[in-house]
Amino acid sequence: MPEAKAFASQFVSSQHRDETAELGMWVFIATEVLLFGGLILGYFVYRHAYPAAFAAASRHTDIVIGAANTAILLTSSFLVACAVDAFSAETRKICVALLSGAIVLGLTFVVLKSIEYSDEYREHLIPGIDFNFDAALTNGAQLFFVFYFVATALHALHMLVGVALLAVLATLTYRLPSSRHRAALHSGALYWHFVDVVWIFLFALIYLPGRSS
Amino acid sequence: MTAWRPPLPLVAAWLALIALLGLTVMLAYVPLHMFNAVVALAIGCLKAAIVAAVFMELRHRGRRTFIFAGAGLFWLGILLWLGLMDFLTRT
Amino acid sequence: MNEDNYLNAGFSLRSWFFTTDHKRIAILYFASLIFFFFVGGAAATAIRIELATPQADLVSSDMYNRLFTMHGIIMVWFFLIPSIPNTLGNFMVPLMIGARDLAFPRLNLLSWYLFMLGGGVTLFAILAGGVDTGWTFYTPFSTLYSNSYVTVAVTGVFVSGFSSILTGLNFIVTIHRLRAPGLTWYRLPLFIWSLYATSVILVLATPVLAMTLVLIAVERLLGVGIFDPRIGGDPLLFQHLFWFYSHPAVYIMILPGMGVINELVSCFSRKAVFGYKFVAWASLAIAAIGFLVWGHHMFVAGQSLLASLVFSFMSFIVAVPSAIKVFNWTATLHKGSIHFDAPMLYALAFIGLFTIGGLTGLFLACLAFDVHATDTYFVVAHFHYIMVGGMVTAYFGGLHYWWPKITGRLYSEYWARTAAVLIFFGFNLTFFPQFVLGAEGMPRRYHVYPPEFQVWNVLSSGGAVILAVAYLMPMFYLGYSLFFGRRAPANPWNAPGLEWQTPSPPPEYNFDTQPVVTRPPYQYSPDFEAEPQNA
Amino acid sequence: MWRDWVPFWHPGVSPHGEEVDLLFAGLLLASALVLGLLFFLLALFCVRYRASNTIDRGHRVRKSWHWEVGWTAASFVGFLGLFVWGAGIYFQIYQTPSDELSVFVVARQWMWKVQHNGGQSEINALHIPVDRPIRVVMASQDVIHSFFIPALRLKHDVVPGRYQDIEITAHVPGHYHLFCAEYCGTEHSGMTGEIVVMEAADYAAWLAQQMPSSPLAQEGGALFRELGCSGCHGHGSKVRAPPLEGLYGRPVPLADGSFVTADEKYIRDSILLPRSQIVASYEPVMPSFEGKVSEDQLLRLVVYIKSLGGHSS
Repeated sequence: MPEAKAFASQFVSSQHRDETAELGMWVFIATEVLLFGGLILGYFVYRHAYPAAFAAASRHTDIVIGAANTAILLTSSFLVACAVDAFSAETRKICVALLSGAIVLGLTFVVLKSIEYSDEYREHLIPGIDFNFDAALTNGAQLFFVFYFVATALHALHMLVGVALLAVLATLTYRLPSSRHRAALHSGALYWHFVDVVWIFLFALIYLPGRSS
Repeated sequence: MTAWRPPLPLVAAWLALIALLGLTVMLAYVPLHMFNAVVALAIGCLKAAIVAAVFMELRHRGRRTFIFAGAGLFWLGILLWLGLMDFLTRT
Repeated sequence: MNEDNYLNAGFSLRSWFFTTDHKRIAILYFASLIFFFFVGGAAATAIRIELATPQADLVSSDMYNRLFTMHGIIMVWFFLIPSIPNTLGNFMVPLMIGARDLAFPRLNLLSWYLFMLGGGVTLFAILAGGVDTGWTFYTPFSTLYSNSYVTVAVTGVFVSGFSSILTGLNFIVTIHRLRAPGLTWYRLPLFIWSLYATSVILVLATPVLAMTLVLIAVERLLGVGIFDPRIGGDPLLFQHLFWFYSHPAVYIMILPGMGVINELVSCFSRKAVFGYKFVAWASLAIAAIGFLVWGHHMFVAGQSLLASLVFSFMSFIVAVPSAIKVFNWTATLHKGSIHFDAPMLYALAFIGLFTIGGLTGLFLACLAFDVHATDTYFVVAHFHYIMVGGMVTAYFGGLHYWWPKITGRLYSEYWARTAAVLIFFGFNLTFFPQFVLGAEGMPRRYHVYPPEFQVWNVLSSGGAVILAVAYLMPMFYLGYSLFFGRRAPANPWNAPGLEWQTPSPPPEYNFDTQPVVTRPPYQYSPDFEAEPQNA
Repeated sequence: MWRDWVPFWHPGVSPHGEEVDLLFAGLLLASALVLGLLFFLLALFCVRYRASNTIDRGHRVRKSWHWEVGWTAASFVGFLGLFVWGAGIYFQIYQTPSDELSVFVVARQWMWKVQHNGGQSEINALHIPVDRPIRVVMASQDVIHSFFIPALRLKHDVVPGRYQDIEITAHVPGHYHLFCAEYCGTEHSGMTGEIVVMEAADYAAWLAQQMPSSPLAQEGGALFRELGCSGCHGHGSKVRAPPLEGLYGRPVPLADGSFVTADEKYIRDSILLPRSQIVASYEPVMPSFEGKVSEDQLLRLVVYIKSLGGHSS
């Protein structure tokens, strides 16, 4: 009977193990908040220094793709939350389907993001490689786009990790849903939602400024 | 397949999030001067709060998880507060 | 000695390099840290020899800059930060809280591999040609002007940062979730409290450094970056981000040292730590307030006056909990029954040296004096009193204290005391003259210097020789004890902590039966001699 | 004087140097008291309560909180006093300099280039008259350097991308060290120089003896025409640009309704980042000169514009 050795010896019970794992994920998320925090401080500092350039640069981003990606991520988060709810032996196929939906949406996000990147390349908006902007605002705009590319690339990296994670979880769930996998799915879902939250703020910082002028 | 329906709170949260997204995009085009930024960030915070409370199930968690979730934000606040203090008060 | 312990649970390389046993991982860390300590120490020795004369005679300026950079990077990220947490902490945390392992053993192993990977990459940068930016990587020098291996070195530090984060995460969760039944927060040893505080910093500060290093790499690779003054970027932003990590990092180094001192002082005066709750909360206060003081590195850098004022004030405030600890240790001695074994000698040395380091820290927190003293040898002396006089001394003290538990062997008390005394004198001779140099205005990171500073530099270099010899001594007598030392009983110090309630060395899963705690910590019996051990 | 009694100690020779020395003495005294008390107690306890000593160890202090509160409060109050003392002098050190006599310092790897208003320039040396406040306007051409004169108890970083001005005054004639205190690359430790403090008459003689190419303002004027600035800012030009006569030191109304004082920093920023602060009722048409002028040229332009008259403050 594998259930006897289902949890490592430092734990008292499998529930103890699962709660510990979730706590670990929360600590990891706190770390991640500060990882993006450094970038966000830089963003605010330069937005304060170059308000006009930031507004102008922001207008050059593609709000349609940005908003679509936000909707996509919010929906994928919704699907993942549903998948956590649907995790049980009876409904495991629904759970897998929901996860697959989230994976597809996640990949769509990345694809749209790369389309956006290539558009920006064509518009000469990549600092250091090929940057061409209204001469008067070029400094602030470069700083904006450095922030933009670093932040969104880092976020996209998180997305890819998340997609891989969801794929593994979907496979495990499909094969044999156990309480161990429920905990794993739970932690994976926390991570996915966190990546979603990061994007909510990036969206507000990158796409929205300067639209009204 | 057994009958499974998405729980109501999740659906409600999802709808609210999409609605807020629409709202924030719309308000971005309304000239409010400096309040545009405030509104955008306030709606962002609201959305994040919904995701945290409903999707991340924070509303069902105890004090400890709350502290863990809040610690990152609190220290982010320190970083932004003291970091920006220098740049906002330079002469 | 029990025959069934973690050391003889397997002898293959695989049983070491793929172990998930926190004790074996601690040993892996210990071995790696000795190596890095040696590398960083060699650089320090070369620096001190060069500075014995005012001219350049041993190395070129370029080489000198690479040497102090290597010394800084290796010592900070590959020795001081991981030292106590990853060796003594890794070994002792589960034992002291009555757990069978850390919460995430595989993450713990991954953390060591990341550490080694980061260390390897950094060593490669050094061997390939070195880095000449100083450990602080200040922009725009590091990004636009230095043509050394900055990107590689930054990558190494970046990777090792994740090792720090994972260790911190593991400790936090373990201390929250895996305490033995009855082991409430106020029954925890203070070493655990201080490691908890350390972990909070590791988890919350390190990612900011990681991001900053990424931005440096981006700026170097693309030539356009977020700190580039040519496009209106602000180099001071880099300093803010860097010190947001690197000042709390100083507390990452010293807090575990303070934790060790609590254990030593109470054990060797056979008395509970005075004011337990105050000391416990002082650790957390230091960790929290430590995040509010980073700008005191920038009093002359051109930050706003208000920012300087706030950061100076906070720096004074953070000294209060440190002062509380020093007073409490002293009060612990009162009416104790004091034994002067080697660990206690280290503990007493720590209290003295840390206090000097702390007080001179106040000099530097004091705005007007900092204008004169910053970037001089005064700062160098100050932080060496904290990090070497404080942290490394505590590390040696803790190592001697727990050595019987870790290895199951007893070391030579005579040689241990000799080394402790020698370290104390060598240290003071090395670093006290640097206070004078700094007050007289000798800038740090100077390869050649005006001849009037030579006297003090010669004293310092002479002290460094003594210190180097003294630091080598433990390698010999501790190494000797590994093979020829007497077998250690389970509880050689007759201490009440949980780690002493299991045989030395501990069995693979730490405790044969789950310990249950019913008393507060540090309930020492006055007699020092251990009860007879089972043979 | 008390500072002469301390061996190895060279007293500060600036007005605030004496105060910093006094602060240092105060800090040393406070530390000595704390350390003395601590070491005394440590020694006392170690001897009295050594294990082999049979002494009464009963009646231990159990309730600790009033001790804790006591020393917490004592440290706090002590620290607060030191904070206020240090902060007060700090504000004095970095007070806004008067504009009586200015010199310009351009720092670069690895030298200090000093320019006097009359066109005299020197490398790694700065001659100043005794007892007169000198305003030092500093810029860096490459990395961060730090202008450090130990004898004046004064230091300030020179960050590329902006002007930094500080005031220095020396009471005692003599030669003093000038160091670069911020690590700046290979020859960092060679980036040293000396401050020569001279009597007023000697200083005047020294100035006269130097071979001035031509006054800075004059060279700046030549540059002003060469770079085409006069095309818009000169008299009778077709493009409407703000006049520069009498600009220096005056409050300038900006397009966003705020005012900024036209000091060196403002003029420098207006040349490099013309559109960051638009003068009210003018079109933002000026091109940026970022990367087109060196720090040396820039300061000549600034001095020239300054020489066009203005509020003498």
